[in-house]
Amino acid sequence: MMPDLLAGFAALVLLSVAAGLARVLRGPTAADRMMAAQLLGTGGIATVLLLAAALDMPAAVDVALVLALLAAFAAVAFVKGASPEGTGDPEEEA
Amino acid sequence: MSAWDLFTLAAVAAGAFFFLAGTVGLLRFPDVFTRLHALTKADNLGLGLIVLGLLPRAEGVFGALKLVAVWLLALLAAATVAQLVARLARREGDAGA
Amino acid sequence: MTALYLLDLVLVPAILLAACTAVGTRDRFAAVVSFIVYGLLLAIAWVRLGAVDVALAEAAIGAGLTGVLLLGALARMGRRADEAAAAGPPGRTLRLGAAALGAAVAAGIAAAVLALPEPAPQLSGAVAEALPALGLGNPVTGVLLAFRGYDTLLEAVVLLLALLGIWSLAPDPAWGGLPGLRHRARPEGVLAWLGRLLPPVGIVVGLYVFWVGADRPGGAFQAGTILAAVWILAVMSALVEPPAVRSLALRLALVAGPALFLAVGFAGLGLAGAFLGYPAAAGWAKPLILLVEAGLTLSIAATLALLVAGTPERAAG
Amino acid sequence: MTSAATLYGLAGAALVGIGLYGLAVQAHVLRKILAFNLIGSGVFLVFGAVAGRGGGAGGGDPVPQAMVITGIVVALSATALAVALALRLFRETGRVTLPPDPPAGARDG
Amino acid sequence: MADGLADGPWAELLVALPLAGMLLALPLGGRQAHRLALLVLAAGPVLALLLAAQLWQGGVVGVALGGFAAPLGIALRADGLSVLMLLTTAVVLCATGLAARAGFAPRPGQGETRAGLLFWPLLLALWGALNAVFLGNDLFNLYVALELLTLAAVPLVCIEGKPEAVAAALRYLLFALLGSVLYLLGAALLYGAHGTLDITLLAARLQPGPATWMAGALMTAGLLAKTALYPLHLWLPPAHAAAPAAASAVLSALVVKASFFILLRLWFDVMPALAGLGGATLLGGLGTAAILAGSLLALRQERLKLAIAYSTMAQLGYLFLMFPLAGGGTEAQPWSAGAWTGGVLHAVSHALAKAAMFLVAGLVLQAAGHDRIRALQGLGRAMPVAVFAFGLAGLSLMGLPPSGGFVAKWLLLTAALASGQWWWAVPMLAGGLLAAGYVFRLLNPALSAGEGQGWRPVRRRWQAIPLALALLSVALGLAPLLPYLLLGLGRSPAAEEGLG
Amino acid sequence: MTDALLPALVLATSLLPALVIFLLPEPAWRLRTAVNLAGAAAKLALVVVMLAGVAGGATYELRLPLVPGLDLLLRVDALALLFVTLSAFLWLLTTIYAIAYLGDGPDQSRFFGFFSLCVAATTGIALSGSLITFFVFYELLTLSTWPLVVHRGDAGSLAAGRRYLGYTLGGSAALLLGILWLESASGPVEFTAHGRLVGLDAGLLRGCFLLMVGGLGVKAALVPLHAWLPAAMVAPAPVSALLHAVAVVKAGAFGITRVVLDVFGPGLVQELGLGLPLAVAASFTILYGSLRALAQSDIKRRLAFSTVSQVSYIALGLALAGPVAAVGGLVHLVHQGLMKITLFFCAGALAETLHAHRVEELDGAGRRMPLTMLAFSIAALGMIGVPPMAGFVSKWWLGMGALQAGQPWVLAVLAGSSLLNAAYFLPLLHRAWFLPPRDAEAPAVPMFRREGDWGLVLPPVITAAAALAAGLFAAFAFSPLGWARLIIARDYGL
Repeated sequence: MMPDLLAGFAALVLLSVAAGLARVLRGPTAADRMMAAQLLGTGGIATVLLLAAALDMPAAVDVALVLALLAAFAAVAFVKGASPEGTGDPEEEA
Repeated sequence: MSAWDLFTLAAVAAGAFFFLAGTVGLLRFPDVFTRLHALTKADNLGLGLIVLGLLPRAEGVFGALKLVAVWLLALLAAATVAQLVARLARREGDAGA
Repeated sequence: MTALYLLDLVLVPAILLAACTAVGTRDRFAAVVSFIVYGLLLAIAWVRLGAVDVALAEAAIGAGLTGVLLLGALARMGRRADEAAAAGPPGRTLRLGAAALGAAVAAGIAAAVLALPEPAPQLSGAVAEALPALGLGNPVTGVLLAFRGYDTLLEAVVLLLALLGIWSLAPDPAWGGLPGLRHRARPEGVLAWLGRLLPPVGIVVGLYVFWVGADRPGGAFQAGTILAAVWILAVMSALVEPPAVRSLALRLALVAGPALFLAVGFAGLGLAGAFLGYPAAAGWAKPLILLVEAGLTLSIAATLALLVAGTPERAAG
Repeated sequence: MTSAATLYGLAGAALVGIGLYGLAVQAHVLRKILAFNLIGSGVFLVFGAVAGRGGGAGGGDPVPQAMVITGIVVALSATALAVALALRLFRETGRVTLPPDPPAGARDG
Repeated sequence: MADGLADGPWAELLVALPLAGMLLALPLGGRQAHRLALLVLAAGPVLALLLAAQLWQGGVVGVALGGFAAPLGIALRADGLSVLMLLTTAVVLCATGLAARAGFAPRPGQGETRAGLLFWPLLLALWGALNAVFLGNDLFNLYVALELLTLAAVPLVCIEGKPEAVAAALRYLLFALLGSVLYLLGAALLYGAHGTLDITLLAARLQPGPATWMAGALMTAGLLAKTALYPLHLWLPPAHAAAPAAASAVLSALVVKASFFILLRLWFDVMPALAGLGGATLLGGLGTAAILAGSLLALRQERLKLAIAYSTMAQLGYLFLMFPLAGGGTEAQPWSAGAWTGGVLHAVSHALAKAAMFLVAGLVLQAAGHDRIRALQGLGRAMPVAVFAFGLAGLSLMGLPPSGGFVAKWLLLTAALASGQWWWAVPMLAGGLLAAGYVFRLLNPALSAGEGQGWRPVRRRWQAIPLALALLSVALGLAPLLPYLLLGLGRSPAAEEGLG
Repeated sequence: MTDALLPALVLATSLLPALVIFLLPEPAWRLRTAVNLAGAAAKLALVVVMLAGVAGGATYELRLPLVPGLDLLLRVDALALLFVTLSAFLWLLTTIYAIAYLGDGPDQSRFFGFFSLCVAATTGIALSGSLITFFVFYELLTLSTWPLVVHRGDAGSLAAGRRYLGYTLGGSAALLLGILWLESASGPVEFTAHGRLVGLDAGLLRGCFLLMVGGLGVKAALVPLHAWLPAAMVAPAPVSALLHAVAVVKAGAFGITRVVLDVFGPGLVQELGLGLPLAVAASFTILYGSLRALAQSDIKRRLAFSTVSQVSYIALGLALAGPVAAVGGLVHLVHQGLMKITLFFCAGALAETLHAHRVEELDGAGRRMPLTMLAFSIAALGMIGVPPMAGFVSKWWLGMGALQAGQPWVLAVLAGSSLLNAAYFLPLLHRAWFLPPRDAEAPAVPMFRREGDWGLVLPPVITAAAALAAGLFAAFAFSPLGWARLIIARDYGL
């Protein structure tokens, strides 16, 4: 019962954030696409946590941990990637 | 189904709702900054609630700590990144104007 | 658990959608973002399949490092003059032909997958049987470091070779110098702050993933990737500079893992009677495996970080 | 479990097809590299299906899982080298695509 | 003493030693790397000969790495085919290493340079990868070895940093990656169907079925892309022509043979029953197309290295004729494995000859600063030994006696005629004539009397390296019995009985 | 022991000098000359030893297995000796001539290296005991001749070289296909046992015969496969001698001989109905070559077309299938070699000393170079078939053989050919002996000093003498004719 419900919620969370793909596609600015990815990242972390609980697979929490860490990493790369030559800092130029 | 289970379900359901809200905001709000606003609020709260809900099922204190660490990390990343993205969006806007 | 199928029903279409977006969209940035999302979804899929080791690797490497690599390259190749766009969209014939080819191959593979025999022949039993002798709890680590250690050794060399290949693209005057361009960040800005905050956390997480690898999902590759990622973050935050490629310490770090692996392998010739073998005496195998893993973690972290950092372009200061 | 694994195997098959399409259609080198990674992960999913069908605890057969990890690392290595080559090509020639056809008739080069 | 030879870990060392050398070369740095590399390379022929002795004495050499027997572990296996390829590889790499000193050894008083350092570990890794392929008995391990090979070979193409080389390297890499990923997919399906990727076990367990059939098709397609069989050859000529000569020598002589070797293992050892007549005929047909197209294109080239590269494309075509011709003979004929043996001998003699040709091309570039065929007048006088070596190597390509190419072609032709499939003989003979056309087209200006230009002098000892390789390829034609007998050791039954 | 050693030694006497000479630096001409002459002399000596042995019934055999089904086999039989004696003898003389001819020209190490290699190949062809061995040396000959043809390295030489290769390699491919086709049905073919082919499909046999003779016909310059030969005239004179008399053309004719006599056997050739077509082709070539020769005003080209014509006597003799005709064909192998090499030696000397390349430039040559012209005249008369010259002997036996075989039309061919021969040789002799020199400036040098280098004079004189002797002493057992009769007697079991 409980695992089923948790898995159901995992599906729900995933479904709602997956809709964010539309924003990735549509943009219009790079910032929009990044935000959508960010949302998907967080939602993905939530999905993994729920799955870990549903499948009773505590090791999967580590995956969420790594995803959380790398979400920050990827986001920095996004921001960097939007600057010329990929080396800038939006704050610096602001 | 125990009380903890009910707590878990309630918290998780609330979390899922925030994710849904965040997505709707991301898709429906008119410009970058409002979307950003919707996003940061939604996903941090959403993830937080889900972590909260799962805490009772965690594997000991260490497992619980890990769960919290996941949330904190995500929060940290989201906060800083939101800031950077906002700056970027403003610059892009400037450039576009 | 029927609700899991609900998840499958969301996850699989999402993965395919993200893949289509990554391939089909005009905007290159959108394509790379889609690809990163795709990697994330794949990591979830691996969790769903119960393969947590793979999920860790996919999360760290597939979504993380590959995405960063592509993003960085995109930024440098930029939105400047672009004959790919100038040439216009691919021709209709090409698209149709490619679609037909893709569909045919996919259909063939699908048919083959569906035709796989039941019950599935497998080696889980053999692995489980041989694992206790090594003192390991994680069968995947057992396969990677012992049963198929030879593959892993070659793989570590592959990684190093990729780095040598990237280095070989350096302009001659810059040889021995620093990889990539110099990153900038406002000293008191958010970026620098994040760059200072995350690495300690990341190092802890990385070491944790390395340490649990012997008994639970995790291990050298995943840990090395995490360590590499935080280091790259520090570089992007302009907190540290990548080392000059002529640095002896760097080179030693790069070769330490595979060299250690080889050395243990040679020792196995004497101690276990087989190259890459571990002594049968109880309690010997696990420390040796951990030793090799530690070396590999160091080398993989260094190699991956420099892979992302790129070709040496600046003379050493 | 078995049928789920097969489902992901089918997804892998589809991904290979999508990746092949991208490899053929996209001219930009980075897009080709990206498409190659799609094919790669599709193949890994097929491996995953093979492993998962094995049933058992923790994702079934560990041998294909280990192979996938190896494959992921190898794919990353190759991607990194390809990206570096693409960047070098861009820096040298300003091109982001491969020359249309190799010099078949070969005038002096 | 004899027992000692039979027991040594030669197979393991053949893989481990190059890798160890590569790992050591990096921290040693550019002033020492080439010395270390040459030292390690020099051990190659010795190790290969020791392994040959081991094979000769004790039959097929099998090594369970780590002491874990297949299917759990990975095995190395050395039969006659492996050993012959290992020997060829060791010899060609030794020669190439010596020849490469001209371009990649540091000059006195010079610090570490990029190419001066990196060439050597890349070369060692390439050698290790080739050995791993030739010894591999596990299809997934072969995938890793192939990737190792690719990642060592691609940087060698563009190590001189010319823009066209970078483009060629990138194209090469993309083709190679596509090839290996298709191969890997096939491996996945095979594992799914049979629960092992060990070649010996697979051969015993193989059940025909859609999964197996699809796996075979995918792996074959992937390996064909890596072997540059027509029409998947597009990457080869630019890559092999743009690489520095020493690298081209290795690429053309050996690297493309590695994927072909796996193809042989796949078709003859793993799934002979599945290769219906149609598949074998298709491969033979593509091989024929490669022979004709490659030779005609080679005839049209203006530049020496491109011409040699297109000749590689053509020569690779011959290898594929062994699929329809394998077996084939009546039982009364002693050469029933003739086509298979002929194909392998062709691979070996082509390796030696082609390496010699590319090394000569390197000397030409060194002496003239260009390799435009028309402008090579007087070359014969400037470096007669090198031109002679080129001519000798050309013999092997033309399949004329006395050369290894002749014996190989004789075996293939005999198999074709003896099995009544005379139509395969026509492209073989035509290919030989076309090869004569392009070889002599290259020799013509070299022998013409016009002084052409001022040639930078090239020492005789540099010219002696390609000559040695060319002489070996000729010697293979004069004494082919030893390799012939060697190839009989551990040969798969399908090589004798034919496919399908 | 010696039995296997001798063929190897004979081969080595030209192979080793070749390798040594390749390595010699250009200025070491003394050493090169010494090696050359020593090799040639040693070969001749060894051949004499074998001659004695074979006459006494000994056989020499050397077998080198390559792979199963592919053995290299050297076997010395009477026919082999006929050819090897000729080539060994002529090689010695050609070497002397070539050393004098090339003087101090460039690239001599290369030239003499390939020159020796060429002779090694010819020796191999002569001694081959099996079809595939024959093919191996036949190819070696092609390849080692090419650098000699293009030796001068000018555009003309290179073009001739291309044409030479195009023809000969095409021929080789046909030959190889024929050999392999035959062997795929019969197993390895050696030149000893007859009857191996009996019972094989006639179509297959005909196809193989056509391919093999067609392939060999290229080198033997059968029309229409002859065009490379006149083109190759751009090569230095010693090379022409080699092409026309010692090695290349002879190798083709010798190959046809082997195929007819020792592979198929004359009986089978007739049975398959292959003799007549071959005879017709040969006859056509004889007449066509002579006609073309008549039309040439360049001396060497005239000689070249004369070769096209004369060599086909050999094929003609064998095609007629009777023992008498076969003797005629075989003996012509030797006679034509002696006569034609004399002609080319002389032509080369005339070109070197008098710069006479064209027919009309020969005016008065007899007065200025009497010895050379004497030799030339003897050879030319022999070619025409004036009794008792060597050419007459050949033609006599051919004619008799034709009658014996019931092919009287061949007599007409022979007669026509002789008339044509006379028509293109006699004017040369007339100009040389009876017309005054064109440029009036009379040579002030005394007799015999005008002839030029003795190395250019002595060889033609010797070969002319030999040609004369071959005709005069044809009845002796060790004469070429005697030897040819021995061969045919053994082959026909008479």
